[in-house]
Amino acid sequence: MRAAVIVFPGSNCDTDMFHAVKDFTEAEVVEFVPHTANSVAAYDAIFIPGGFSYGDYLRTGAIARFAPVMKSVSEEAAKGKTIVGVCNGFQILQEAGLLPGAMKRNKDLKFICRTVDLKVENSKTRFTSSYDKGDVLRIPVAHGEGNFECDDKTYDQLQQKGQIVFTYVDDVNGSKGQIAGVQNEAGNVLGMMPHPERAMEAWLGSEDGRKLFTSVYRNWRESNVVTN
Amino acid sequence: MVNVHVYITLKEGVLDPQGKAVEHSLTALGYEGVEEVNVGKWIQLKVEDGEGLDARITAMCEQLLANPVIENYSYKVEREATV
Amino acid sequence: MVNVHVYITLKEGVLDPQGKAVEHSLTALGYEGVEEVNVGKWIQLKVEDGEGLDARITAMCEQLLANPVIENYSYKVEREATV
Amino acid sequence: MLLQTEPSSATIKEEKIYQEMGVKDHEYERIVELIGREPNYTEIGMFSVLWSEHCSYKHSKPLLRQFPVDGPHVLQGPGEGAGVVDIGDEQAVVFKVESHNHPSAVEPYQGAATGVGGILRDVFSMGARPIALLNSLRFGPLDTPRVRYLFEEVVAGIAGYGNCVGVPTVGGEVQFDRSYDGNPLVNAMCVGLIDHKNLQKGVAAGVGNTVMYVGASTGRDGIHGATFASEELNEESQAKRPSVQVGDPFTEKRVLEACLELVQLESLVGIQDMGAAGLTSSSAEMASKAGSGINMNLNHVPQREKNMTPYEMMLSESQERMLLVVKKGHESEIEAICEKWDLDYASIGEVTDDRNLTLYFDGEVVADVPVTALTDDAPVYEVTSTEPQSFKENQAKQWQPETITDYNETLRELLRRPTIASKEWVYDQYDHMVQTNTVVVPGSDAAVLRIRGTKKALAMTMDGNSRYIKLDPENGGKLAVAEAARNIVCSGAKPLALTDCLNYGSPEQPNIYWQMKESTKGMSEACRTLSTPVISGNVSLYNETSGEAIYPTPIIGMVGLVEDTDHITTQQAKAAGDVVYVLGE
Ligand SMILES: Nc1ncnc2c1ncn2[C@@H]1O[C@H](COP(=O)(O)OP(=O)(O)O)[C@@H](O)[C@H]1O
Repeated sequence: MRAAVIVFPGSNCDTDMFHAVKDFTEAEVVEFVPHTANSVAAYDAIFIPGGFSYGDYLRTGAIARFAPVMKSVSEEAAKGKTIVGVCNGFQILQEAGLLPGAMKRNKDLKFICRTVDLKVENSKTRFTSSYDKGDVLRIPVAHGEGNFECDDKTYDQLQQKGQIVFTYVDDVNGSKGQIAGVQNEAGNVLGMMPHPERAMEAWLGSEDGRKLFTSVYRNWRESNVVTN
Repeated sequence: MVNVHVYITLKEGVLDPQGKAVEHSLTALGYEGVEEVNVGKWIQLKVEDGEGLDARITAMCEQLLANPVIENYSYKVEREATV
Repeated sequence: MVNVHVYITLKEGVLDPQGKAVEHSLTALGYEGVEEVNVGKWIQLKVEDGEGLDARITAMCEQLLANPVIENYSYKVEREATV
Repeated sequence: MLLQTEPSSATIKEEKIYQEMGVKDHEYERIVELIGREPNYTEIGMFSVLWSEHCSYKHSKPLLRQFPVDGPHVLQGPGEGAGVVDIGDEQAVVFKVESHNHPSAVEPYQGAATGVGGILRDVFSMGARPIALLNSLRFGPLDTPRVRYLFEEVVAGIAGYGNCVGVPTVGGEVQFDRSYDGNPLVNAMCVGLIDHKNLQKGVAAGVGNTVMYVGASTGRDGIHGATFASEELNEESQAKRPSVQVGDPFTEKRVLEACLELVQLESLVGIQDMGAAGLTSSSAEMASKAGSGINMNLNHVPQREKNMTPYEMMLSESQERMLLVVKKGHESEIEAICEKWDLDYASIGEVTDDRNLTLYFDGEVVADVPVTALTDDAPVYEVTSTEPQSFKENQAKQWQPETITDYNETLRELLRRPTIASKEWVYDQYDHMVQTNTVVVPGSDAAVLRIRGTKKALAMTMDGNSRYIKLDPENGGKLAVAEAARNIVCSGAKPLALTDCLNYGSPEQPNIYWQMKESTKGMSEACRTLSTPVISGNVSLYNETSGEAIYPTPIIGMVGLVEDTDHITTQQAKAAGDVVYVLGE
């Protein structure tokens, strides 16, 4: 697997994401790709890390979605490549129209940084197949605008099509349906507010995030073995 | 150049946590009879006048300034009095 | 009840990184001739009409809605056409 | 055009305009003596900021000299952006604390945010990557809306800036006491990690080398911030609007990444943050340290606002700016990195050997003063110190234990006190995990961060207890250092060194100067005993409102080294049945 970690001006979880992929999967290549790159076609999996791209000015993700690299990300998404956006990465994917909904400010208007309980709602995805449905994970959140919002019609669709991948066990930030992570209809693009890349080592608090990365890697390997 | 004022607010039906907090604070401060507080954005910009001005402003709003998933926008063009 | 619209913007000379970022982004998107972008707030609220309305709105602005150290505000009262 | 509205040298003298800038009569006379003529408006402005307490330490220098500053592992003591301590394997830890008390009292969000920005720049201008932020806060009791507003906004400002830059805020402390009602304290500390080979200094060496400006453009914000920080707060402070700076953490993040690339360049000679007193202090200090002079053409300074005067440019405290000295002919290497990070930059001058700071604007010389007059010749005052009456009286008192009838209720009562209660509300808002090195998160004695790729970790804490110091400054000073050291040791680390922030009232009050003298004496002794030298620090005086001074509040920021991550300990009780021991007296 060749993995890309995209770096926007203001990304700050890029190194954490890099280590998570590099140290906990068997990916042959893990590379930082700058926002100015024209193509990510050479990669099998694309990770969009958290941070404050463009200072979160105007709206989170609003300016980053127009960075040159995003055109290629959209194209690769349409081709079915694996794309994972965490925190600001999720917000960017929403702004780019690759994932449903939008983020509002947290219900109590404060930035929240703590480790929360996250429930796996769908384990039949390429991101969560190493987990079991109903597993409760300890994963840190760190965001000011993670209050997921969408209209009722979209919400029904998300439910029916199994697009809700993670929910918060407790109401952390006011998100509709306590949604913490969703995938697109095709099932190749995931966005989640909690940071699995911060939950890789037990002595730093939790290693419950590892299986997300191993799921991505295994699914890539399996589908690759079949097609080759 | 003309002055353009863009007003952005959350769509109706979308709960505005900021508006709620402001309403709460105003009441706590003793301002009674305050309701339906909404916190939106007011973006001012100077734009080259001329053909297709409205189309250009609309495009800027839809492409960048507002997020159509949860926001509505409106705008006003202000021409300085020419002599 | 009357509709009150409060408009808040940064004082002159105060750095507006947000406005700068939006201006930059609009230019990068190919909108030429866009200048002096300012991102401010537009707060809408319904307030009990009646005596001292202006004084009450001013007080709310100075006490809570605007930060008088770095922001300026103005407001507009909108009375719904009565039948 | 605006220049003509500035008072002439003669007017400045006759109407004592310098007094408005905080320059005393005898200081003005000394300036005239030093430069051999009457200073013009720009020049007196530059003197006023560099001779302010904030920049010159004119009332505190004699006290700072008591501190032990050396040690076998100290690579850089006080005098640079931040202190540096060796931690083996060609690595070092870099840290410093900075106060932003006055700006935070006027505009708490931006005041606190820009405080974080400033201390980050002090650390990364040394060539280090910031790995952690801490803060020490003091407010009045939470019973007034104003104090609650200050508290909420200060915390939001620290969070807003640090979170965005992506440096975890891992620790600190908050206390509430009436003495801080009108004058909150906001002290921020930054810890960075560096490879020895990347260590930089703020020097303007090498005649003919180019002086470059990097970062955000200059506006009229924060003009006279340093002077403001050296004044007592009064009603007028609220009206001092131009002194308020707005931070832009997004630009800071880019300046940070750019600087960490710049320090790899062979051609970089010196680099310094434009902090308090902006362009004036950075240029004068860099020249002073190298024993050189600098010529600058102010027309080349990137400007955000129109028609700025030399006075305004030299005194602006616009944030997120750095001053660099580069080997002549290598400017394009700097430019390439700035362009990559989308930062403003300009070559604005050159290093000279005449030891003067000479400024040009519109083709004319607008200021020309000896560098040493600005920096080394700043006055130093030996102040009278008088032991306050109350001290002996307090000493004579005997503690009378109160009879407690209901232990549970008393305990609950204590835990309800904001100073004692959990500070989760605060650190929940700080991203304390970004960079994924935080092993011990806020809530324990000290925060601990692993050093990737080694078995080592760093423990860090900020401590101070002003009530002890108010009651007995000398012993209180010792206690403050000892408490910090205990917190470090309890985390499994060996204390390395400390940084300190000295927050007091007006040093011109003999009773307050006495507090300063006694408490720094106590701190110095504790530092010697514990072998923890003072490698950097900051002084914030005139913390008074309407004549009432805050409690004497020196804050200690200490860093310790964990040799083996297996030895990290936390303060939480682990399991039922474990034995409880008491060590010490
Ligand atoms: N209380 C103190 N203890 C030790 N060193 C101090 C103290 N206060 C200031 N210093 C040192 O004096 C020098 C100047 O400090 P400062 O004016 O805060 O620098 P900057 O302008 O870079 O913020 C620094 O090296 C600082 O570490």
